[in-house]
Amino acid sequence: MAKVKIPDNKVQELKDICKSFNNDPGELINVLHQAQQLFGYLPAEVQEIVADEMNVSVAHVYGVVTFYSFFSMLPKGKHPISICMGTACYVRGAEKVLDEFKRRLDVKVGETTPDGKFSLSCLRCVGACGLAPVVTIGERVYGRVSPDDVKKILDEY
Amino acid sequence: MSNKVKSLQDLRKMRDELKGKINLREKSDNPDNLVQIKVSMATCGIASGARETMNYIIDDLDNQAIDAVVTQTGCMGYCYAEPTIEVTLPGEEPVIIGNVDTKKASEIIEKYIKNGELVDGIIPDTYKTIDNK
Amino acid sequence: MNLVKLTIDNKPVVVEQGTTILEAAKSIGIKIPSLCYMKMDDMNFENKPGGCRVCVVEVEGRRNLAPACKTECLEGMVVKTHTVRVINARRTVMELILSDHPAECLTCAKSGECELQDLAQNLGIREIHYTGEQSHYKGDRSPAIIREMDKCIMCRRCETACNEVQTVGVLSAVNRGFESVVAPAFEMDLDHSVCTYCGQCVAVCPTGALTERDYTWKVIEALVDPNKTVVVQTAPAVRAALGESFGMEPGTLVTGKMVAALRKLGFDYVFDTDFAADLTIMEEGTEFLDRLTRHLNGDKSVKLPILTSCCPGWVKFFEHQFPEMIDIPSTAKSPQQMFGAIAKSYFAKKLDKKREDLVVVSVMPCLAKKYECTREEFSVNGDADVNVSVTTRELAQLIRNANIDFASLTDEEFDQPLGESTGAGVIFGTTGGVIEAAVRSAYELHTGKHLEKVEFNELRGMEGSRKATVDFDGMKLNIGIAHGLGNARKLLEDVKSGKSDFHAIEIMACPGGCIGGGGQPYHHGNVDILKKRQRAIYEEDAGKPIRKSHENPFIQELYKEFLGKPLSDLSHELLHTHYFDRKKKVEIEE
Amino acid sequence: MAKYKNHILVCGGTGCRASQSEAIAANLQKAVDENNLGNDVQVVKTGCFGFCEKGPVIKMVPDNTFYVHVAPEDAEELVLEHLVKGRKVERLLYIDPETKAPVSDSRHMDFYKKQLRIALRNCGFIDPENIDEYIARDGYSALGTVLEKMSPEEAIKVVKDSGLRGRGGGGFPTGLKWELTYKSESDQKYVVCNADEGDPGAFMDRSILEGDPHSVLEAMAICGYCIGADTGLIYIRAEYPLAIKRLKIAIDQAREYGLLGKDIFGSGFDFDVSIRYGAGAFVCGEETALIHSMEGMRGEPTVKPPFPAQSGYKGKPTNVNNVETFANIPAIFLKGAEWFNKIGTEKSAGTKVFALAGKVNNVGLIEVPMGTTLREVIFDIGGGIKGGKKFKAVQTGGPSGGCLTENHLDLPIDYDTLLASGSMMGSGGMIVMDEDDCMVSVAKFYLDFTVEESCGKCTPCRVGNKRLYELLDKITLGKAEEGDLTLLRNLANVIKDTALCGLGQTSPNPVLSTMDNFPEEYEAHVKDGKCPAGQCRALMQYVIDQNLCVGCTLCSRVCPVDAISGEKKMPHFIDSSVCIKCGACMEKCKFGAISVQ
Repeated sequence: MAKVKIPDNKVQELKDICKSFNNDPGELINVLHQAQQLFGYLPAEVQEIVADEMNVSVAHVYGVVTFYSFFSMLPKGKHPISICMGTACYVRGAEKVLDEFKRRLDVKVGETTPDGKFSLSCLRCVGACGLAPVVTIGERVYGRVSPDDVKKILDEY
Repeated sequence: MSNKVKSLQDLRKMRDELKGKINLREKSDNPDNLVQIKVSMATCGIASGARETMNYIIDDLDNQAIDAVVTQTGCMGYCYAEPTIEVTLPGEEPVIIGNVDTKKASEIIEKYIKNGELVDGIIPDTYKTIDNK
Repeated sequence: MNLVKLTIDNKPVVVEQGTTILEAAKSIGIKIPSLCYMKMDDMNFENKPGGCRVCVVEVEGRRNLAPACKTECLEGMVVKTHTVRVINARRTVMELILSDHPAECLTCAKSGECELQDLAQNLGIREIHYTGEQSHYKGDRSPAIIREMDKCIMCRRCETACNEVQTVGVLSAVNRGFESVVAPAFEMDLDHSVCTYCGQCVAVCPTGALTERDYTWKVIEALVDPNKTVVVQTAPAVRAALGESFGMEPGTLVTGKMVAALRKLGFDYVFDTDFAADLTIMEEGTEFLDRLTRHLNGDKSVKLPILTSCCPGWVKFFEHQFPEMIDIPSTAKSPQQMFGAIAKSYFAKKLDKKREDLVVVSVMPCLAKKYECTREEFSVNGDADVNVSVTTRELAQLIRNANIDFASLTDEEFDQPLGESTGAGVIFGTTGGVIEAAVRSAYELHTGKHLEKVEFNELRGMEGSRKATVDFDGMKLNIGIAHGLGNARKLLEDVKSGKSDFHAIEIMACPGGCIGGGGQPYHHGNVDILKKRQRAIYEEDAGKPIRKSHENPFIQELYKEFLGKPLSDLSHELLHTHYFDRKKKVEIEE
Repeated sequence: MAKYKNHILVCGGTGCRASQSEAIAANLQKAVDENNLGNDVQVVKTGCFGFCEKGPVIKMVPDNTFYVHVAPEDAEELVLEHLVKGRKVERLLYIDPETKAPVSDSRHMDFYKKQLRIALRNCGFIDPENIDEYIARDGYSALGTVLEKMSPEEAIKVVKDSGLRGRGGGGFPTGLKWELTYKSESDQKYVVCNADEGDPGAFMDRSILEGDPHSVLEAMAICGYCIGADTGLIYIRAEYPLAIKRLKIAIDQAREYGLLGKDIFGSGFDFDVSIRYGAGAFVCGEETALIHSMEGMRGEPTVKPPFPAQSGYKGKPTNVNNVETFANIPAIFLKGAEWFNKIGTEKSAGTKVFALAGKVNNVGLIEVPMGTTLREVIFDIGGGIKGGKKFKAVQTGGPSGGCLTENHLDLPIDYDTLLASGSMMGSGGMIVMDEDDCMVSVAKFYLDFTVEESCGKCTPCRVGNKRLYELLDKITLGKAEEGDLTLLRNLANVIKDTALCGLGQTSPNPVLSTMDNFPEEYEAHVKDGKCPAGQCRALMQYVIDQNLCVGCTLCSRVCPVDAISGEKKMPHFIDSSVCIKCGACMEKCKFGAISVQ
């Protein structure tokens, strides 16, 4: 694992987050949510600081981080792409759309392109089932996406 | 100021005051049990004062606490008799009345809406709109 | 107390409310197979996640099968433990476990001791119908423990041992679903973690996923090297458990046979760590008395309580978890390391050999000792004081390799001078033993009076955390004892917060002390085995002619000939050590 | 207070927002202001209307005109035409799929006709960010009535008498659950709202929280009073930012009005609510897993008993209900247990919200009385199958449910009938499938989900579901042998019988139900190596019709693996042992000579 160093001021911010939850181990997930917001992801160092502040083992923090799909230990791309794989999208062909993204970006699900531009992930139901299949890039939502649209969508970025 | 609700009575009072905010929506959900009035609000209608008529109807009904749904609609095709309105009492066939100014409107409310007495100026229904389907 | 009546396999049974079906069945001789379940009374160890689903039984009126280990008996329950439905389910579940487990039984370190293997046999698994992808994880070889997580079945016992019993917190379940496995943070090697190498995870692992690092080959190599004089030392707890590896009753003392076997294996000198234990008492006891006296005289620079430091698991624990308190434990080395230091100086000189020509092998009930002897401060110019540390289990392996019929060996005696020991040295092997040994000597040294009754029953027992007050001729000494690092942590927190009024605290990392060490023959969760080993230790003590460390004539000779007196400069050089702050610091960018 | 003559309700649900309903609302407001209608017309952003298929949707009140697929550019026209000139904008009206005629009034739309909205009563009706609108709709008066006029026992009796059952999946009687928690003695108890809606394709809980957050808060407070809890926790998916935002607003407003906090309604009862975030784990919908997650741990379930009612959050008695269950509570108190109990079927009272999706014309969120048939839902409300295809199956209950067939269409939907026919209510996902859907693949899709979402604690779910998935994969790849179907069924049954929690115990349902209802489809895959729906790529064969092929060679040129051979101007052949079934040839062929068999 590449060593990531975190700037001092961010360390303080992170500690403040822990403190705002009274360093209560029961609030670990809430803390991790905010930490991920702060750093964009949860590198090992962040988890170590959180563990230290909240007086739980690093293994416990890591166990929690790896349990929940919302938490990531890898930085997301500049434009995070999410393919909805909810049932409604699935039956309307989301898998083929996903395949096309994988093919075009040459990354697997959960990976980021080497240039850091795009990262690809799947999620379960954004609740826009009427627009199925749905793809989100950043805040933008694309509905009724077909594999043929993929190139056009990527070209926007 | 404090908005604190201190009792159920408080809340009910508050609700009654706030009801007006969504009355329109409540009524539109259940129009068949209410008096429905459509005001023809096409260009010629507006030119003949349909807006004033409509405002008058809404206010008057409101003042008299008569539950009604007042909507605007397009040209009814009776340009000679603008402003035109269509009144539907619960369970009755719609009635179209022409040349409704505020005075006429008042008469309609007092006679037809409140007591079911027909008024002058009824136009025979000759066409269908998509609304009637 | 409320009783409930139920029937299991048509047999009526009455049990206390709250009893599980598994326990109730056991009470009437029905052994429901189980796997992840493990409960050790007195040890604070309870692992029943209800996860493996091997112990499922049919309960009348219930939609699905019930896990016997987690389901409490209810009045009128009708339980069936071996219907077709149950047996099919149990076998299918077992096949599923095996479908994600390498079929390497022939060469697996755990073969023959493996609970999974036994269970597969008992259930009559002859074919695995469900095959598919198997989990693969990077192997992890630390100096003491090997993790081969491909063999993990997610029973979570190690996690319980590490987190709840020992509160070390190295292990956690990580990832999810089929990918889930027990691992240290970031799936790094144990080397990079706060692992104490106490080996309790190894002790409870039902499969070959966690095993000790095997150094038997290094021993064999040393033994055949004509240029080396190979010296072996055996820890007190080994003799109380080694017999189990040869089918003897737990608690059988095999000191004489063990010595004979070691000699047969070709060790040049068969010595006893107990000798070094006596030496430890001399140093640690003197240090304690020194600190106590200065403390009583008002010297504020002296801190009490003194904490024992014989246990390397415990030492690593406080270096990681309580670095701010590293000046409290005694600076005395552990007996293993004292032995190594003396063997490679005093004894080497006696033999007229260079220290490099000596190979010191230790036989320990412990995995942390494997790590301890690799610590840099315990070697001179790259030559370790103790070259190889093997466990009780590895010794049994060596004995089997050498085709020695252990049971039929005639008892033999340790060699001298480093083989002589007192009863005080022996009891180092059990919780409460070190402090009892220290008290025996310290009492006489402090009061100048003869101690009539050497047994301090108030210091003995199996409760995880005990306290006792010992009367030193009018002075009341408060003594604390903890075994299991979780209990140690609690005592330490009290010391840290100033709530503690102890003068001395004995701590051993493993539940039961060394008799329950991670290198002992597997007890498979049976606490009775530990109790029997403990009895054997006290039995050996009782049978010794000398029972106080300072009366050991060879110890006296050692001081006279070589060290001078306890805490002398040479003692400090050879027998004392210092500790390191091992708290991990996060790198911060400037 | 301004007296508005028209309200424009703009759907502000996630689905419609995804297609720019925010911009539509802004443009509408702008057009209203530009036409000096600011005092007459109010633009209201509401919660979800349910008719997501046609989103973004807006509704004009009081004439109930329903506009669909509205774009931000349409705002000006809508205001000018509809409001100023009183003419409906016909091109944006909903077109009845049967009569092909535009329908203007939502009351005349089949989509709404058969619905009965209790849990969704305020969704798409009020502004969820405005507590006043909720109060105007009798909001919080159920809480007031309970606090002022009822003992906890009496209130629990109302819930019991109503016959309300848990809407999250299991269907456990809600009143009974409350009673159990009420009876557990403790100094501290908790009310937990499970908003960790994880079923892919179900979004009613989110819609309720987005559209009517106060109803959930009010119900939680009622529950707190009944069981003796002063603390409520909402465990919500972090993936629901809008719902979280609106909940936070609602909590603040309720506190400001004293409807949460100390001494509510001067009754001496204290209750407050805070939010906990889920982090993407389906298993956390299981209540013990949810509680562990709220405690900052991995969301692994534990064996019940003990039930949360006895020992839950922080070891204290805890009552866990899901969002939809709570949303029913205020209505039950307002209109009475008897009213509620009369709706629905004998053992399943009330209504159920379904997220209707898949190959159906009207995708959306609907609420119907229990006992409504699948046919009514799919064909009347849902408007039938998309593209005139043939109905094949409907999947209910998400990953825990099963696939039902044509034969089940007239089944009245309730907890027990669904269970009896091998599916379950679940949280209310309802996915419609047509003739193009392969049932083995559908089962595989759900198993893929379960495998990914399994917590890994128990063997049957951790390994068993993986093996189940692998067997299904083998079948769709045409590599299965005859015995595999027997193995598949045995494994599915054992998992059902031995898994630790509800997720594991129900995960084989998609397999078992498709095996029961579509045995011939499984056999076709295994025995004949064919996928009747033509969905399993490995089982397809591309063939060139020798009569239609003119030998243009285009196909052989695009084939990436050189599987096509033939002389120029002569019919070509596909070597199926080389073909990777990419379909490129078929796409390129101008003569329709290539087909899939």
